[in-house]
Amino acid sequence: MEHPLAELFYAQMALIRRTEQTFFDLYAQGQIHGTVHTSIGQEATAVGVVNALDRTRDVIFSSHRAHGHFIAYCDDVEGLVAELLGRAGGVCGGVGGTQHLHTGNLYTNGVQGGIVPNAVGAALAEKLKQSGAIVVVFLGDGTMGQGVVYESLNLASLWALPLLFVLEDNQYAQSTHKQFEHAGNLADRPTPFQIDRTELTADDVLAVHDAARHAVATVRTTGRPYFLMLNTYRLAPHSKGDDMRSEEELAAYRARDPLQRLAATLPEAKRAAIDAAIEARLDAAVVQALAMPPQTLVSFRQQGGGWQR
Amino acid sequence: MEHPLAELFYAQMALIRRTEQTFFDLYAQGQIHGTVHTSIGQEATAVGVVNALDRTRDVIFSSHRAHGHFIAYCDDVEGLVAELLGRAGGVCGGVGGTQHLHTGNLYTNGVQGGIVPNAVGAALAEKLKQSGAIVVVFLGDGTMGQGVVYESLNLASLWALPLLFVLEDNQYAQSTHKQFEHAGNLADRPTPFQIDRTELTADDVLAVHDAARHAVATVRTTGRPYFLMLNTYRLAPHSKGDDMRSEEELAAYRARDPLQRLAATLPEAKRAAIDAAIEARLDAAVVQALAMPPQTLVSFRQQGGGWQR
Amino acid sequence: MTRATPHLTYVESLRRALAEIMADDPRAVVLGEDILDPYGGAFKVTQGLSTRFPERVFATPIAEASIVGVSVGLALRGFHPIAEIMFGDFIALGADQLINHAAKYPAMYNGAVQVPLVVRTPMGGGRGYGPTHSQSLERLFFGIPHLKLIAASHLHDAGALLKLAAADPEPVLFVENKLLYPLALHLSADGAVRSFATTLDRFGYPVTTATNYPAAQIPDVTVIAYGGMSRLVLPLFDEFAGEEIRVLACFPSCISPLDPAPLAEAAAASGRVIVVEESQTAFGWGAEVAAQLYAALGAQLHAPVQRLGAAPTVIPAAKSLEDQVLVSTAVIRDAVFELLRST
Amino acid sequence: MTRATPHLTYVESLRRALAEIMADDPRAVVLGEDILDPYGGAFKVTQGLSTRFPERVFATPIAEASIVGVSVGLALRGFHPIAEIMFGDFIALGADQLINHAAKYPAMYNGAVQVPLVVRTPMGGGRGYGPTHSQSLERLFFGIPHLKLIAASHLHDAGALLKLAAADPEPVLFVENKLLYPLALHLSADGAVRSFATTLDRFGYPVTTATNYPAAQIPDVTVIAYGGMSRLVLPLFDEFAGEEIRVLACFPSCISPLDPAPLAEAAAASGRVIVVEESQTAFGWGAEVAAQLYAALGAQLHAPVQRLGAAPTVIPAAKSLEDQVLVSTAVIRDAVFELLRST
Ligand SMILES: Cc1ncc(C[n+]2csc(CCOP(=O)(O)OP(=O)(O)O)c2C)c(N)n1
Ligand SMILES: Cc1ncc(C[n+]2csc(CCOP(=O)(O)OP(=O)(O)O)c2C)c(N)n1
Ligand SMILES: [Mg+2]
Ligand SMILES: [Mg+2]
Repeated sequence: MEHPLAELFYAQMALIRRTEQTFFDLYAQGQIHGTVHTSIGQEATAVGVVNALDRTRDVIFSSHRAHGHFIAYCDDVEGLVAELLGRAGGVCGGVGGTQHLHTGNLYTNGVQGGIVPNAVGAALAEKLKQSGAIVVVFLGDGTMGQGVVYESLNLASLWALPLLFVLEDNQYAQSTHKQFEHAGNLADRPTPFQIDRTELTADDVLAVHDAARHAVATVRTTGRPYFLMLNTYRLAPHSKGDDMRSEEELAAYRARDPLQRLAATLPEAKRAAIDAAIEARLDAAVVQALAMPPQTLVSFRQQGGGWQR
Repeated sequence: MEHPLAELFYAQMALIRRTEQTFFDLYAQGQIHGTVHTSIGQEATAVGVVNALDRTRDVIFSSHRAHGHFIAYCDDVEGLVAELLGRAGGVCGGVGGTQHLHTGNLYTNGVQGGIVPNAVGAALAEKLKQSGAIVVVFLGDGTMGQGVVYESLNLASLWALPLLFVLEDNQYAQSTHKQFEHAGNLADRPTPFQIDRTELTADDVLAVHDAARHAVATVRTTGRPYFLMLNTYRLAPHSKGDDMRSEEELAAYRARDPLQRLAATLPEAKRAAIDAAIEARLDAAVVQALAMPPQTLVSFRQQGGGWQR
Repeated sequence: MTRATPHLTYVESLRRALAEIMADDPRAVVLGEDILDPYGGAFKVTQGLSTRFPERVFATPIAEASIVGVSVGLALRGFHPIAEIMFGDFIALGADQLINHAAKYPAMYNGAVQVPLVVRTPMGGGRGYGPTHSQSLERLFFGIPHLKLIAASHLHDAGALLKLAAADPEPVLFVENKLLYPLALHLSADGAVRSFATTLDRFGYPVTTATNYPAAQIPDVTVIAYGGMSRLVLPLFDEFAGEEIRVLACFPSCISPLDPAPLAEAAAASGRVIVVEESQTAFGWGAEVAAQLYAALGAQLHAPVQRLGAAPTVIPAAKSLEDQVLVSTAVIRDAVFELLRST
Repeated sequence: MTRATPHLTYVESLRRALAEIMADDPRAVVLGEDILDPYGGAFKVTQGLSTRFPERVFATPIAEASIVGVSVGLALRGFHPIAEIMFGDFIALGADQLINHAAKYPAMYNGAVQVPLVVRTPMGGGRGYGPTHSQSLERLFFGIPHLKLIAASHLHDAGALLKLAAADPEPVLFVENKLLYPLALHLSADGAVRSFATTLDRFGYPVTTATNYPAAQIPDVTVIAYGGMSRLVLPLFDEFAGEEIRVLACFPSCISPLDPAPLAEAAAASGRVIVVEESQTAFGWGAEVAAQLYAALGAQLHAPVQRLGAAPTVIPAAKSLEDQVLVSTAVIRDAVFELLRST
């Protein structure tokens, strides 16, 4: 039986996967200047959570590994590709690049942990506006090392703010396994701040989505924070090629790839059609972005970096 | 029945109490420049804990409200009085003043929370040296708002360091009750980091001492951190005169004054003798300090603030 | 506008301005440690505010990074937060939020967002609070792009300046001074101040020029300074008037970024410049001022720019030491005499 | 001493020095994020270290304040920690620990303790990492009393410099540069470098002077810079030699506190000075250098000191923008020509 959301979610997840792979290709070709952190293997967390939100009003904060959140939120791969290629037509005019994205109500930044109090402030803003919106902040297992996260857990609970913490625990921070960075179970960290939590393995996007819908509804109705811990795995290197994990470990997780798992529930033809559409769209996005002029200092000064000497 | 430690502890607690009161007097007389945070009402935490330590090797970190810890540790009221009076003979030559004290293995600093990772580093140092020493860090309920405290809880547990956290919960941070600063019970905060804790009311110095001895022994034998939460109360203003608490609330806690409680277990004559000795000692300390020259820039440059222009 | 009368103190001016900002702007929000009534903040600048606007004044835990970080989030989402950091020394804990968040978002998102926040904080020594409660750490943020540093002296209408800062679309670090709080503002030619003028720099912030001689005359020396240094400079006016030394004092309020033009004009008037700042001089505010003045004025300067500030060490608690480590009226006086003697 | 050969790269020189420090000093401890083998740190400076000294190399959680704070505790208690902050941008998170802890304890305890720690971190842009991974935030700490800032250019023996820093009784922020890591050190008169000399400043740190002309001649222009700027300045040597423009480049390594004497000597040689830094010029390193040079040299300077650096905005990710926002060899070249044309 095909789940009513399976096709939609597959399309989003496959789009994320293929976009990330495209970035690796563009990086290898020397088209992408800098770095790129992909979410290959983690698509279920982005798609499962973001689709539980009200895109017309809810607010998202994320950090360096945000392409999946971005695409699930706004579908603007064209803007994202152009951004990573440093084009004027990128969502941030090429200024931000992979780690510093903004569109609509989504904000990302590259300093681990720093966005978390920003999300607290945003949640306070929505509460004061009585907008009914909630704020979601995505953070990684490694980022749970930053003290400001605990300041934020405390504030969100103390002030009863509509803030959903989503911990994407992919077990690693760059090269370091969480057992070398953390004492105890990360899922317990919110407890003393009186923030409830759900922990689940994020192989099945539909299960993630259910949990996220429950979490979002809880935050929206109680007006209080909630903590969703998603056990996931990144199938690609941390950024460009820096992978120290064993082939064995990787193989085990590849066998549990959430994209394949969902794909298996769809008729082959449907899947193929989606895949083909994605290929075509991405090819076009790359061609279009490469044809765009690079961002110029003049327009950057006019738009974002205005300064007077 | 007089407890074998009662006399010693009374002498220390009374010395702390009278020294703090002396500081208020000196402040009122305009002799103390700046500010002063006294530990009146909290003497049982300092005396109960510090006497559980091995003064020959253990290490103490504390912050702005450290006179009690200092006196219980080294008994050097003369050096402390001279320090607060800005004299060259002060323990830090008058440079540090009330909030920035150092003697032997005791270190204090005035930025809430900042000493906690320093204590972690010190504990790592003692572990590497295999000295058998433990480190104690005193912190307040308000200071539990600082993120760096949670980074430190994590590190101390992750690295299995001999570090005893002593939370002196006097319910207030400056003017703000902890219910306006903290979600949940502070005693639960160390739990997710797999740090065990004991919580107790610190009216009875002997009970505090027992708990502290247990905590110290646990840290020393396991080589792991421990968290001791002491519920106490400050009977004097936060610093100089800034008290917003109700007379009613204060009266209730005055009736539970740990110093009076201990005093009641001692024969009147013994107590009077101790009190008289303290008065004489403090009078002399003040006279002696006031007779000392103020610290000079020349000697400060030679000793601590050496700089080349 | 705050109606500043000569009798309004610096703290009262700021306090009234805060109340007026809150009354006029429903998006204004105030947060900080211990700011609720009856306490009303460690230096009482926020006193009365939580009583009048209970739903928009927030006491925070002791968590300076989050005080700034929460303000950034509020600002991104349409509010105008005014945060208080209890002592300026603790702004180091908010450095990442100010530099890598508040000041980054607008430009790195290519202009798509604004972060109109104000972080107010008292800087400065002289109260015997010792090494961690006496610094002038605004220096950390000099020259940080897209962050404004506004410093109120008591020659400025402090409250009006706070309102300007609150209306600025860029994030602002608003530097107050502990020793100025009780002083009456000095906003006109009055007493030893014989002329008093305010111009706007190219960022729209006031630059105050005061002299101890009638406007038409030419100064012997120009003193350029900011913030709490007004407390030290003003007492020299009377004394120097008696000795017929004409002093022009120039106090910009937007201290970073810096518009050198009004300073160069003030400096050119005498050709002899002393820059005074409360922090250590090395790599301080005066370094940029001096570099700018040399470039602008060249040979019009009769002598090297003198930079006065704290000795390069911690600020001790002991009064005997603090007085000597910090710059003082006496040090400025000596520097003026020395400068006049040598040129 | 590290035996630096001309073929040793900057990163290799640092890596060897770290290993030698660890081998020689049982109190040396290394800590930072992702520094364990096989990864060996984001920029590989610590590679091999954890294999050789497993008990004294610690991978930390992502917690920069604590990385510095733990180092302070270690140093107070007799160790010699060398901490790595993965990107210099994140040093803002350690600002309170550096300023209010590391640099305060010795002086505020009146000299009774020392805090001999080194915090190493790579600064600088040019790799397209964008606004939060490309800054040169050592500027925050310029002039902070009792804290040394040491910057290694590739005209310095980077490893030997790190050893000096590790032996310093004061806390040191050791500034590395991302783009220098793969470059071979350039430590002698060689190729376009016709003379190469190293003197020590009054703090005992090396100041390198290199010229593109034989030692006996007089330079046309003096370029004063530090750290990663050596990568931009050196390519001009050849080119200018062809045009018979004599360039003297002066690279101090102790950039704060600053000993102005060797810089003044280098500046006096030509009377024309360009200061280059990677960060924004306003309130930057060049401001202090310029102020010092004017004071020292006065009319010996034939032209105002030129200060070159980044545009006053964020450092964009897009290469087209990054190249223009950051200072470049081209910008320095133009400034040299302009300076020579105008004087
Ligand atoms: C404050 C800070 N420190 C270090 C880094 C460098 N860094 C980038 S990603 C990363 C690992 C993050 O791990 P985690 O939070 O688990 O997220 P993941 O990469 O697994 O998605 C590190 C250390 C950073 N960006 N910010
Ligand atoms: C980082 C920092 N923020 C603010 C302060 C100002 N301050 C000094 S003591 C204090 C309250 C501390 O409360 P708590 O930790 O409960 O200790 P207590 O005063 O009750 O002993 C505050 C806010 C400070 N010293 N450091
Ligand atoms: Mg991770
Ligand atoms: Mg308290």
